[in-house]
Amino acid sequence: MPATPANVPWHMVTGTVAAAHLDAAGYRRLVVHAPPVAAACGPGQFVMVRAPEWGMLLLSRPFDVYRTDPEAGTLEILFKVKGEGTQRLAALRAGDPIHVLGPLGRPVPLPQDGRGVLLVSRGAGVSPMVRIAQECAQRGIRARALVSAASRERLVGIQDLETLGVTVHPLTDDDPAALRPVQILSGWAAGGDWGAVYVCGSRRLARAARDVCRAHNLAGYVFVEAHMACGFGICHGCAVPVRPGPGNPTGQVAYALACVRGPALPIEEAVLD
Amino acid sequence: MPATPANVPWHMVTGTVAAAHLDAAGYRRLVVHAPPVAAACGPGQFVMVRAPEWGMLLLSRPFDVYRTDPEAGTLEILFKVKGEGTQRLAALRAGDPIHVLGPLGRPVPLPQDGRGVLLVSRGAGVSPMVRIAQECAQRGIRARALVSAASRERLVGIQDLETLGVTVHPLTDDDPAALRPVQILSGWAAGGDWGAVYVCGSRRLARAARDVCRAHNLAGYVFVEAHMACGFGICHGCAVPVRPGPGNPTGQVAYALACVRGPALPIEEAVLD
Amino acid sequence: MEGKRPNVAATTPDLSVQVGPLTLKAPVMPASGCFNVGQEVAHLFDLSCMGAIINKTVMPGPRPGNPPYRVLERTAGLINSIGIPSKGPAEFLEHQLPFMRSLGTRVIVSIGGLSEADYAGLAALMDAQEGIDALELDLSCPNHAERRPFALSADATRSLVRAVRRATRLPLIAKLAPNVSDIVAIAAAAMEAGADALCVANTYPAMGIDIEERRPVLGLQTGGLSGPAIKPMTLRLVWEIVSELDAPVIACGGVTTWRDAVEYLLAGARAVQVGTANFTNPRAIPDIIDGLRAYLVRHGFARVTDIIGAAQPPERRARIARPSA
Amino acid sequence: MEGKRPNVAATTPDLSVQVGPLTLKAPVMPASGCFNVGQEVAHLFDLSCMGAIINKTVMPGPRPGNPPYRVLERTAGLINSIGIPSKGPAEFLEHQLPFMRSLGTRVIVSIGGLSEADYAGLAALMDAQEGIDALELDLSCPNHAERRPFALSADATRSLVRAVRRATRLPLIAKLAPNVSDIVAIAAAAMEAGADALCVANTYPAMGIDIEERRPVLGLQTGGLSGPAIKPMTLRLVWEIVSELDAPVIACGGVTTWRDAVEYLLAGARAVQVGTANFTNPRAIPDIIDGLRAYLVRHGFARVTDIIGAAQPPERRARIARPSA
Ligand SMILES: Cc1cc2nc3c(=O)[nH]c(=O)nc-3n(C[C@H](O)[C@H](O)[C@H](O)COP(=O)(O)OP(=O)(O)OC[C@H]3O[C@@H](n4cnc5c(N)ncnc54)[C@H](O)[C@@H]3O)c2cc1C
Ligand SMILES: Cc1cc2nc3c(=O)[nH]c(=O)nc-3n(C[C@H](O)[C@H](O)[C@H](O)COP(=O)(O)OP(=O)(O)OC[C@H]3O[C@@H](n4cnc5c(N)ncnc54)[C@H](O)[C@@H]3O)c2cc1C
Ligand SMILES: Cc1cc2nc3c(=O)[nH]c(=O)nc-3n(C[C@H](O)[C@H](O)[C@H](O)COP(=O)(O)O)c2cc1C
Ligand SMILES: Cc1cc2nc3c(=O)[nH]c(=O)nc-3n(C[C@H](O)[C@H](O)[C@H](O)COP(=O)(O)O)c2cc1C
Ligand code: FES
Ligand code: FES
Repeated sequence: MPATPANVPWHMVTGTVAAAHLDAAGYRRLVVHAPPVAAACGPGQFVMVRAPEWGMLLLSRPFDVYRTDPEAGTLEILFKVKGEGTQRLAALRAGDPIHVLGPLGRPVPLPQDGRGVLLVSRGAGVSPMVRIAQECAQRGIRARALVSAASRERLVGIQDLETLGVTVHPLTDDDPAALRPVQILSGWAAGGDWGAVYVCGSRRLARAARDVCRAHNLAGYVFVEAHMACGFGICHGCAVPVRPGPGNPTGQVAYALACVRGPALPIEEAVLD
Repeated sequence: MPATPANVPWHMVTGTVAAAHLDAAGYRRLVVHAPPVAAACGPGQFVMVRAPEWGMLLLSRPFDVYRTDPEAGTLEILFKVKGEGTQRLAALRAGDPIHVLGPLGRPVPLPQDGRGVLLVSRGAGVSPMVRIAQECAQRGIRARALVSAASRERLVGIQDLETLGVTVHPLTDDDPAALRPVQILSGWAAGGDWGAVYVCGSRRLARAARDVCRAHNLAGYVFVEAHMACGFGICHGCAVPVRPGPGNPTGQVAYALACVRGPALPIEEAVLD
Repeated sequence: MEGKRPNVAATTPDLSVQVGPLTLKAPVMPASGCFNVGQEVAHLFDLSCMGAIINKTVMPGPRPGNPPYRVLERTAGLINSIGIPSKGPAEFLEHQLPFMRSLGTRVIVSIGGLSEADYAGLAALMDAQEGIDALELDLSCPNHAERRPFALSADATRSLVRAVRRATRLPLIAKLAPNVSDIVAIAAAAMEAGADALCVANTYPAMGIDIEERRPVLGLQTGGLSGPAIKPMTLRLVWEIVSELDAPVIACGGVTTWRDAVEYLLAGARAVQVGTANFTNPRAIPDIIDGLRAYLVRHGFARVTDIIGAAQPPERRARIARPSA
Repeated sequence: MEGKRPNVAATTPDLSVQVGPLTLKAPVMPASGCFNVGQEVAHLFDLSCMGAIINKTVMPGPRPGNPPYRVLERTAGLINSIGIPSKGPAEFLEHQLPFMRSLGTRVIVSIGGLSEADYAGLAALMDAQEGIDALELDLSCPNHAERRPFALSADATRSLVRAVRRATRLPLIAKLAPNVSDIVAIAAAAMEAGADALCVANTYPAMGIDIEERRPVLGLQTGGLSGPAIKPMTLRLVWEIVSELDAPVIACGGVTTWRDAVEYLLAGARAVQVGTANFTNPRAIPDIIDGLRAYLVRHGFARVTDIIGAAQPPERRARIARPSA
């Protein structure tokens, strides 16, 4: 695996909502016309967005990029309404302006030796997986995905993954016959030629992925959670604890800024317990 | 003249913008569907309004009522864009919701002895004059208006006054041949049977009106200016100084709350210098 | 994340709280000076739903208040320099107190002044009246042209509360100033001197300048900031006091929705006052009470006291839960 | 109400100001800790337009900063508990100072610590470097788990500034805390002890509680409030200090648009710092400079110094206009 790429200069633009979709289980998907951002956005990067009518809110909100179409000049984000910010974003309609900073963070590295990737996500965590799958499709990298949710109706993103050639294994909590994630991933890891695992949206899945990476000597990357004020490294608000290792040589309490070192960290650096 | 009527209970409603007009010289006029307010609103009363998208603003904004149509359930306000509040109100379109408190303040008393009224205003100050003229038309009271502005193009409200049967005398600063307001009003007062003068929108006009009231022993009412937080008497923010008299027996520094004692005060109570 | 606790109380939760010696039927009441005594909004909701009624601070004699402008809006906040106009105690006793008493809720009388004698005199006068449940001492109005607020100093606070304590047996609520270097020291001084509870806090000194006219907007230049902007700061004051002292606290600062009330209660306040929110939503108080009730039902709490101090570390919670605290 | 003065300067107005011994090309600079040293936004605008560059406070040794969550949004404000993570002075001198020096503007180095010796040691170290124009002493960060800010007390402030004054000849800017009972006393103490200018002020202690989880949102419970919500309060602090003292003031608190900058300058600040606004508008600083310039042109002012203190009463204006003040 190559080293994690460095941060590249990002753009600050007012884009336009090209389309607003209501996907499965209440997930919203915005297609945003913002050509410079869409063109520069690598797999695993994110954007900070804000609607022009933002009430008494101040900060933009971070979202992983779901998919890009550099030719159309668009990128997509996927989210569920949580608080006031996502509520206001959900109210946007095609043609509305939207403020965008991006692409932010570092793209995740992809295997360059022909080996495939495993994509592990839950809920909106599928978002960066679709963008990674898109990149894999372009580079001819095989991808298999474990997509988890509480129930079948809450699954999202599967069709878009499949369209990109990914073999998708849905996994829902309400399925009594289902194997545990670690069993599934172990089975996959043992039975194929995989170069890396990416995981987003669940600590439990991240721990499972970490165990499998350790057992099978795979590179792993986990998308971490943080509150962000700026998204580009100047507020130091998005610190996440990191374990001893290359990112933390001293072994003391140490933090990494999720926005510039992440949003995905090497899985052995992240604190998952 | 009867005594100034007392305050009556007001309503708190979410109305609907029935129409949004751009009148002369950039004046905006909103027709607001808010039946209980429209039905209860006497001449000279005002409303506090707020758009649902109010950004980081907190307070509603006070506006004199321009006209009511109790049958249609509507009232009108007239304003110019000044700061963020009026800007957001100016962005409202037919069908948009609008929050309304009202009617607030005390209606102005009208002559009940058959004598007529003189209406003196500048700029948006014409607003309460139209509502007073409406009331006069209903009660068969004669009305004559002096409507002032910086230039002809900035005159507003004249046609609506005329439709209500008012004889209107426009007066613009750029007319070198024009008489001074006090001359015009003195002429009117000397030549007719008038019971009261109402003035809004200019201290200079208010002083002229006061002098004429004194000289001709007319009742006068002036709409005062204040910053208002509540509009219904609980914040004590809208204090205006009042002169010794029935409203201020001690002769010391004293204030009246513009929102509950006004918005029009007896002209001898108001401090106009 | 809602509904984590077993739903033990789908029925109406008990909203009553104990604030020192006072039992309130609900932990929500107006803030002094932001409600008169409720007559203006009595046609909008049943005032008896409130935990208490409180008047605009009465001063020892008539005073006109400050020159205009007295109010000014700034981002998410209101700056006022009203200056406590007052018609004096006689008018208060004749016209306001009877209305307050008629409401069927606790009657708290807010008194002010410029000297210890002013406060003690008013306290003695109120002590002689029927139907007053407590006095709130406004030690913190930042808008007196004549003097700094007592509550900026622990010594001045202690001395004043002591003087009032000698003048009345009524429960005393000391209303503190927020803009101090050490709120706990001043809170402790008030309690030592005989206060039964604390009102935390008043407005924050602030100002605005008209950039076109190039002069301060308010008649006396500076005023006090209230409204949503101040809530996170006053919440921290409440948190600090409740963490350090056994003092019953009524929170006051920026309560606009039921969520704000819940935050203060979770921090350890035993009740909240609603000020500026009344101006923009005259039905704010009943809306907050309804929202609080719904929150308790949703989370399965049978009593509002179950959430008082619940965001504090476990070792403090038992102490805070005691009604006397 | 625009354009009241004769239009004497349709040409570009002079934005330079004197802040004590420092001449700045423009009265706008970043606030410490809200800009790193500008590398992240260097592709967005020409950093040399700023009156100065200032680093995130450097501490005497490496420290990790506070546990998450470190930031939290509240109405019109941001609450942070970053805790001044630092890689220590060696890394600062190697990687940040050279970049700061390369920008072609004044270089202000913000230093922090937990003891007088910490500050004095860092001051001596910086004194030995080339190309530093001034030191800013962060006496007011509310987010050290270890100790209260020095600037909450006049005595602690005086003693600390004195110790630093002995360690360096560099101009010293004392960054004060806003949440104090008597800002003028603390400002005076800093100036007497040898500060050349004041930065007024830092964040306001504040907190937020997650009402669903029923616990404080921030890792260390409380933090500091910044952003639009605090501007009216910090404006009043600046106004009071400028009214009472001959102290050059750099205003810092909630500057978001050029209007905020103009308000502070009219109150008597000689420059402003921009913090939180950078997070939501990375081009905030050049936008504010452009807006200020346009305001001066519109009103016919040839120099920004013409508006400094212009909202103060006439009798104070002459004193404030003196560059030394
Ligand atoms: C790098 C990154 C990528 C993300 N990608 C996605 C995505 O693709 N899809 C998606 O649905 N969500 C994503 N999130 C979470 C998303 O940003 C939050 O759900 C959103 O900010 C909530 O905003 P709100 O105003 O609706 O909620 P509120 O809870 O009202 O937000 C209040 C504040 O808390 C912050 N906040 C609240 N929850 C979170 C959270 N879980 N993570 C970060 N900040 C939070 C907000 O930014 C805001 O400052 C991502 C978060 C990060 C850090
Ligand atoms: C009783 C009353 C009736 C009014 N009727 C009319 C009317 O019919 N038509 C009209 O055009 N204007 C009227 N005004 C003035 C109008 O309320 C202000 O122009 C408006 O509030 C400005 O709001 P803004 O947000 O656009 O301006 P900003 O200047 O941004 O307002 C900031 C703050 O100052 C207050 N404010 C600013 N100017 C005034 C002012 N002149 N009077 C009162 N408050 C002010 C605002 O309410 C707000 O709180 C009336 C004012 C009062 C008190
Ligand atoms: C317009 C106005 C008038 C006030 N008058 C008084 C008063 O007379 N006595 C008092 O103790 N507090 C007074 N206050 C302070 C409030 O009671 C309250 O402490 C403060 O506004 C903070 O609460 P809020 O943010 O909910 O408004 C006044 C506040 C405002 C805004
Ligand atoms: C995320 C964040 C980090 C900060 N770090 C520092 C710091 O390291 N040193 C310091 O002196 N002030 C620090 N501050 C305070 C700011 O410099 C500034 O004084 C304060 O935020 C008020 O200004 P504002 O409202 O423009 O942000 C920080 C503020 C924020 C919001
Ligand atoms: S979000 Fe500001 S540094 Fe990461
Ligand atoms: S506006 Fe509140 S009392 Fe008049």
